[in-house]
Amino acid sequence: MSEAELELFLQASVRLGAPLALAALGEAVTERAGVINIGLEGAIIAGALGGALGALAFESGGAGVLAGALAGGIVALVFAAFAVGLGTDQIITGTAVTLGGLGLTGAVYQARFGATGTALTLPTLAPVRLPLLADIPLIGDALFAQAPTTYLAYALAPALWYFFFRTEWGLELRAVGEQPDAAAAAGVRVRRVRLLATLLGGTLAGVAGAHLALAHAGTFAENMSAGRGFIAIAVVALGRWNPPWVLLAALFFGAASALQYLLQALGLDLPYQLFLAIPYLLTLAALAGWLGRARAPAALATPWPPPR
Amino acid sequence: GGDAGPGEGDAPLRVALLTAGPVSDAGWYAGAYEGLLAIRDSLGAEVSHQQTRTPAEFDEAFLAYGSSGYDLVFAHGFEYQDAAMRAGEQFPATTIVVSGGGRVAANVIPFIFELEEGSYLAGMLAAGMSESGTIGMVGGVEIPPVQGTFRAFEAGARAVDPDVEILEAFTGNWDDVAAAKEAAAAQLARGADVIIHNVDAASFGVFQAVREVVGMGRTAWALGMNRDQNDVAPDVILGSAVIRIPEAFLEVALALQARGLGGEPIYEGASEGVVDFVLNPALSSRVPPDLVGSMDAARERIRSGELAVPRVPFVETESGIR
Amino acid sequence: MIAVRARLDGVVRRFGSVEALAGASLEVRAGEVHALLGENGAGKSTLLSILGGMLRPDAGTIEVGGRQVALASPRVAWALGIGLVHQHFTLVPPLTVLENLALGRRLQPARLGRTLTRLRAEAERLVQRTGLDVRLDARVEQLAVGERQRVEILKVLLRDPSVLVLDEPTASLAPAEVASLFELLRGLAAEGRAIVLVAHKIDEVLAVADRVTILRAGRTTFSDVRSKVDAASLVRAMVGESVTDVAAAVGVVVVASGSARAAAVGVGVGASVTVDDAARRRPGGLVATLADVRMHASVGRPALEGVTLEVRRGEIVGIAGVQGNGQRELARVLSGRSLPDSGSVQLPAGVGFIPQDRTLEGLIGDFDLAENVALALHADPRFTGPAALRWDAVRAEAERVRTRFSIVASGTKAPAYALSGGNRQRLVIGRELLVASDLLVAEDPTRGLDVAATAFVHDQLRRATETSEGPGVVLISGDLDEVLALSDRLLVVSRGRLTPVPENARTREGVGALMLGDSSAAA
Amino acid sequence: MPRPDRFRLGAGWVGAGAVAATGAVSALLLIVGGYDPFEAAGAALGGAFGSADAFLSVTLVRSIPLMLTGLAVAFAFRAGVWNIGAEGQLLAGAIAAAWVGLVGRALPAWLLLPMLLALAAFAGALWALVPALMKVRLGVGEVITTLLMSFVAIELTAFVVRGPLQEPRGVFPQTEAIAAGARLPALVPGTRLHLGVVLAVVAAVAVAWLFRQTKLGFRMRAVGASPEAARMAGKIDTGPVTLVAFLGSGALAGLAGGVQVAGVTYALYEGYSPGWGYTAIAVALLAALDPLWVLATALLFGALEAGAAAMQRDAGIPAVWAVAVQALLILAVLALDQMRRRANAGSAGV
Ligand SMILES: Nc1ncnc2c1ncn2[C@@H]1O[C@H](COP(=O)(O)OP(=O)(O)OP(=O)(O)O)[C@@H](O)[C@H]1O
Ligand SMILES: Nc1ncnc2c1ncn2[C@@H]1O[C@H](COP(=O)(O)OP(=O)(O)OP(=O)(O)O)[C@@H](O)[C@H]1O
Ligand SMILES: [Mg+2]
Ligand SMILES: [Mg+2]
Repeated sequence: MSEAELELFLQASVRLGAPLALAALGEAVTERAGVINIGLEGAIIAGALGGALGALAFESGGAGVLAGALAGGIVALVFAAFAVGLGTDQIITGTAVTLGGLGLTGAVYQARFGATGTALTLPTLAPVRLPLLADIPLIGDALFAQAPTTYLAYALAPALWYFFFRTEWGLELRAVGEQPDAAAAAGVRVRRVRLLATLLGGTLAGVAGAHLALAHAGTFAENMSAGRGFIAIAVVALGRWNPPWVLLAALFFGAASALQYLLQALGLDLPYQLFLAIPYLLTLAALAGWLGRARAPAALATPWPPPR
Repeated sequence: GGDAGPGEGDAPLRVALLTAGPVSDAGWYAGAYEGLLAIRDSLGAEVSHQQTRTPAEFDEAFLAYGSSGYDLVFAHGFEYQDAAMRAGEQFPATTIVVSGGGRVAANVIPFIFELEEGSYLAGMLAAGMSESGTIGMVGGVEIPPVQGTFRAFEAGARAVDPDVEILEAFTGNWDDVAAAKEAAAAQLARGADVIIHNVDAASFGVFQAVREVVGMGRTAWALGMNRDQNDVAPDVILGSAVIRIPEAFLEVALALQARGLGGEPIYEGASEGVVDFVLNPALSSRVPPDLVGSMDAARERIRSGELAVPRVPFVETESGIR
Repeated sequence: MIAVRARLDGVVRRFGSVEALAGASLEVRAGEVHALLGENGAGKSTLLSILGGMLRPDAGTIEVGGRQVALASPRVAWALGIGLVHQHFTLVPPLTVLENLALGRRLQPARLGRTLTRLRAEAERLVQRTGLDVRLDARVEQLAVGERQRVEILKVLLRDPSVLVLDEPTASLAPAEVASLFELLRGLAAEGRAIVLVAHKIDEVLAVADRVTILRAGRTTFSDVRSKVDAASLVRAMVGESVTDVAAAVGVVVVASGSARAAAVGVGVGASVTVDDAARRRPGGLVATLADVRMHASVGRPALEGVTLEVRRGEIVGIAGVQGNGQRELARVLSGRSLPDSGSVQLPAGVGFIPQDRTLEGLIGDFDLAENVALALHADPRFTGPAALRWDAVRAEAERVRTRFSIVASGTKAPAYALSGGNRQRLVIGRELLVASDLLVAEDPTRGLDVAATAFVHDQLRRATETSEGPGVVLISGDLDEVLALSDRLLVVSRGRLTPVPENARTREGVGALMLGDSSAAA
Repeated sequence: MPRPDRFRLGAGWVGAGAVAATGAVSALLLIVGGYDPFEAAGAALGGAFGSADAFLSVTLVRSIPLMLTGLAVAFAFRAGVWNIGAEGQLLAGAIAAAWVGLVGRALPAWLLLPMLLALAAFAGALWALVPALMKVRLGVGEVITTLLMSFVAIELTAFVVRGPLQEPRGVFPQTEAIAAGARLPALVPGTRLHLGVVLAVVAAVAVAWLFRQTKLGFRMRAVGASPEAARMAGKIDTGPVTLVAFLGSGALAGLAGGVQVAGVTYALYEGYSPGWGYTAIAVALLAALDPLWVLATALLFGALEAGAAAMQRDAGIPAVWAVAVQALLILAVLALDQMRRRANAGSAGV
């Protein structure tokens, strides 16, 4: 492998990891509050479409990101209205929200651009080279010549860590995810915390979708989220619900995905399905080897107040 | 939908379309849907479309259309072929046309688009335009139409430059634009400078990857597939291998109305004018005239049957597999 | 005129078809310690939860500080100065004690560090003042029940409530801690606060209360000042039955069986009656042996350091100790629930086990009574066919347990989560007595039981060990009166080691000293 | 995770209410999209229940894989094993079934068919064994591992239909049709309804019996409800019970894959499952993990899908709209069910 290829591999790792990181960091907040939002996939695809429409309307990638964030937040609001407000089962609600997100984005897309789709070319979110950092050999370009949304992910990891473990709000959030009854007894507004955590998660998933459309693909296609919402949920667990680890896990997953393209480009004569399975196999190996024994928030997926 | 109008005269033709993916892909399925609408508009046919998500739905869909008396069902994908054979037996009055299918019965007709003929020309162009001597192919899922176009692309390229190196990658699906982009980017990094795709809706990722390296000062090109994508990324797409699916569908419907389809596979290729390779007018000046000349010559030889483009034979007939 | 801090009137609360409160009233005044008494399931916890904003009443009025209020949530209650120490813990296990104290305080929302620093100082001061010893930096999940209880109390005290409500705070505290807690409560009352206290030990209650209110079956049946009541009248008001029953409940249980032994236990009123040892037979054969058992606790330091113990049939071996000295691990090893790191363990087949934490370890909240009884019977051939459980037999057994232990529940199909704290404990004890044909390991078996139930359980334990064919009983308890009264042999567990209590040290003081690791008392 | 809390979905007004609320919201959505809601509703109802054939050949046939995977999920969840990888286990079963159905041509049907089903179940269990061992031996949470195994199974399916099991022409990424003797016979002649539905009902009854009556089922429920109490009060060794839950769940999901191959598609394809294993989670949870109720909720989801397909065909509603309406229906059912539960609980909710 040449150095150029290695460098490209690293760049691809970060490119593929960034949307996962954004969505997973948001989901980490949601899950720390005891809510598992399986509807993340729906929020990502909504973010992608919102990003595309916003970028077109305002002719600006930045506006697109904001629109994508809003779209993801709206999807999360629907989820929260049912799962947090009404206390419906989070898994079923999330399933429905993903289904609805994929369906409605398709419907809106077709209504706007015709039933047979169109070749959307979007104003993109151009990479920004960070001075000095981007000049670091090998990893400089990969890490520090990326779209602004990638830097958002970098910044969120320590910021969320601080929030979780160094603020009283974070303490309340964690308590709500572990023992909502105890949190409520201490005067914490459990449902409000859960609502806000879910909204933040959806908003970041929306940013992840906008990033996919504007910083990565430069277009929108139906189903272009391609299961990243579910991968992000796995990434949260892989990162043990701890933001810096979640970021690393997302980048690890990005690298494992990038590896498949690298290996295919190298022309190894193996069935390509093997390459496609690499990210999952590597993650399994990582879990078995040294990343196991993570403990989820105890009240994850438990409605509050409890149904009894 | 609704009931077939009780006719003074002939009841309208009833035509259905089955696709295994969204028709908003601006590609393979979109073409079929446009064909269906063309049939509706030109022939006054009553039309219906269903997108299936799994092979388990195939029999059900045929059952629904067969039992409610549809005349013609376009099953737009090879995967429908087995269920089509079962349905053909059960509903003799319904004609089923299976795009890319491999099995034939009196009323089950494989509909073969010889896109190979277009991608052979694309291969010629790719090898002729490549400065690095490396070109790439990015596929979605490795299915016969994709294999066919890629083998023909290789043959066309080798015809121009026997030593050309050809990379191949698959992303495993048709929707993941980001994955298609990364696959193309990896090939570009390995030195490929002309990339063709067969990833349907995700093709934009390929174009985007090419655009980005061009933006960094390299020379690289992309090639479109399935439909004329030249205006999608007019700055990087040299040309497209196209199938004129809507026209072909309309022709099939007309033929059915006029005389029936008669249990024979339908081949639509360059000689029928359904498959072609179209240069991007915006960039045609960049293509050396003698390359254009040899492509034109090849086109003529294909049309006349003189040049046999490699194909993956798969239609099972009494005389063997063709 | 003393200010009325809080008044609940005509409060009704239903759970489905169960009417937990059917018109209960309670008036709490500034400067008083107000004891709320009642049998298990009388509605005490429900009433206090309403006062703490955890539950909403179906009917009735609540006044706080002279104004009618709707206590819609714990936040509201906190804001009105009402602090509730729950009967079931409301702590977040993976957080540290200090973090639990900080939860919901909003002192410095964006700077947890500062909040913690400030609370640490306050908490340390409070620990000093109250004698409630807690490790501020330990995670709650590492703590034994007693220590958790101390954290609960500390948590509420730190918020400086004007109405302090405590639901059975003493059930898992050591005697010395109970004494200092009560001293503290008196002090707080003297500052003008109102204290509401639920406890089952009438002697304790009478020692500290200014006023007593009694709930029976969801209704307030009695309320008066301390000076006008005595133990017998209180029990009568609680139970509302004939005098002999009352006497039994208060402390003198006359065993009316044909047995030669007339055993008497004194609990409840504190006047211990010594056991008529002569009447007891010699213990029988060896049923369980531990030899040089060592074990690590799930976290941290060694829990058992070379424990050797022999248990014989028909004897009650009392093991006294302050929570967190290894009794949890000892109980698990003795009951075959855990394997030690080293040492030999010989156990019989029929082992009953009453664990320390009934809610998490003893019962399954979502299971009904019969299913909870099945937890002990599912491996017993008498209750199983080749694959299936004989549910009819299990259910019949559960019904027997229910009636024998007077468990207040709609039937054997009632889920365990709907039982009051005391009734949960009754269920566990009743079930374990079924299977303890050879050995019964009991940790604080009467924790949270009302007077009558405590007496009944003690009686059951003594009856079981009446003959040398009966099971051996290991009674692990922090309740000195209980172990002193019941044990044939008494040991003290301290820092993972067992020390026999010499005959001359079998007093509250002597054992108490040993529990705290003072070996000179044994000499 | 939610605790099993038995309830009755069919309770009269819930059904009526669900229909009303859903009708209103979906109608609004369709009108905004420019479609006729009444035509859509007619088509959907007709497609799901309109005739005996619609019900038997479409709705019921669609619900069979959901019944079996729903049971698989309930089986695991009841024991506290959060197996969200029924999808992968189903695919493993489908692969095994296709293999048996292809290589066993020489065998008589009475032997071949049971063998196919048994091997499908076995393969599903085997696929669940990896996360099971990772959980029991290494303590790795199963939510992520079972999900990852599903992604691997999808690629494995894609591989086998191009490699070892590809049809003899070597062109199409699919298998040849399995032997006639390997196919599940029709239950009602003239319809597509196959014997798999009987299998699903028998499995549901068996699982219900297991949970309600047997020692093993009791132990599974105890471990699921409270592992701590199961160990302390029940003296139950949770490891083996957890293993059984994984394997049984995997076997049921694998059986679902086998039944689909033997009863519906007769061949294996890439992209074989539209996500039955994931829908199954919703099916099982909506049934409050009660095996018999799984049959009913699977039927509900089967009808939803049948209706969505018919809406496309007969009312010209595009697939994306049909999916959106389906999502709304699920939300409406959830919401109404929740309100009914609250009402039933009286004032118990805090
Ligand atoms: N059905 C719902 N849909 C959307 N949001 C809801 C719904 N129900 C509640 N919420 C939001 O959740 C928040 C929390 O609601 P809840 O009433 O439980 O808490 P609160 O009133 O803020 O606190 P407390 O009850 O502890 O005083 C509300 O502020 C509201 O915005
Ligand atoms: N969540 C619930 N669901 C159903 N019934 C309940 C629930 N909580 C309490 N009950 C019932 O309400 C009654 C009163 O219970 P409560 O806990 O108030 O009793 P208590 O006086 O505190 O008893 P103890 O001394 O045993 O703690 C009991 O019969 C109990 O079974
Ligand atoms: Mg109580
Ligand atoms: Mg509120």
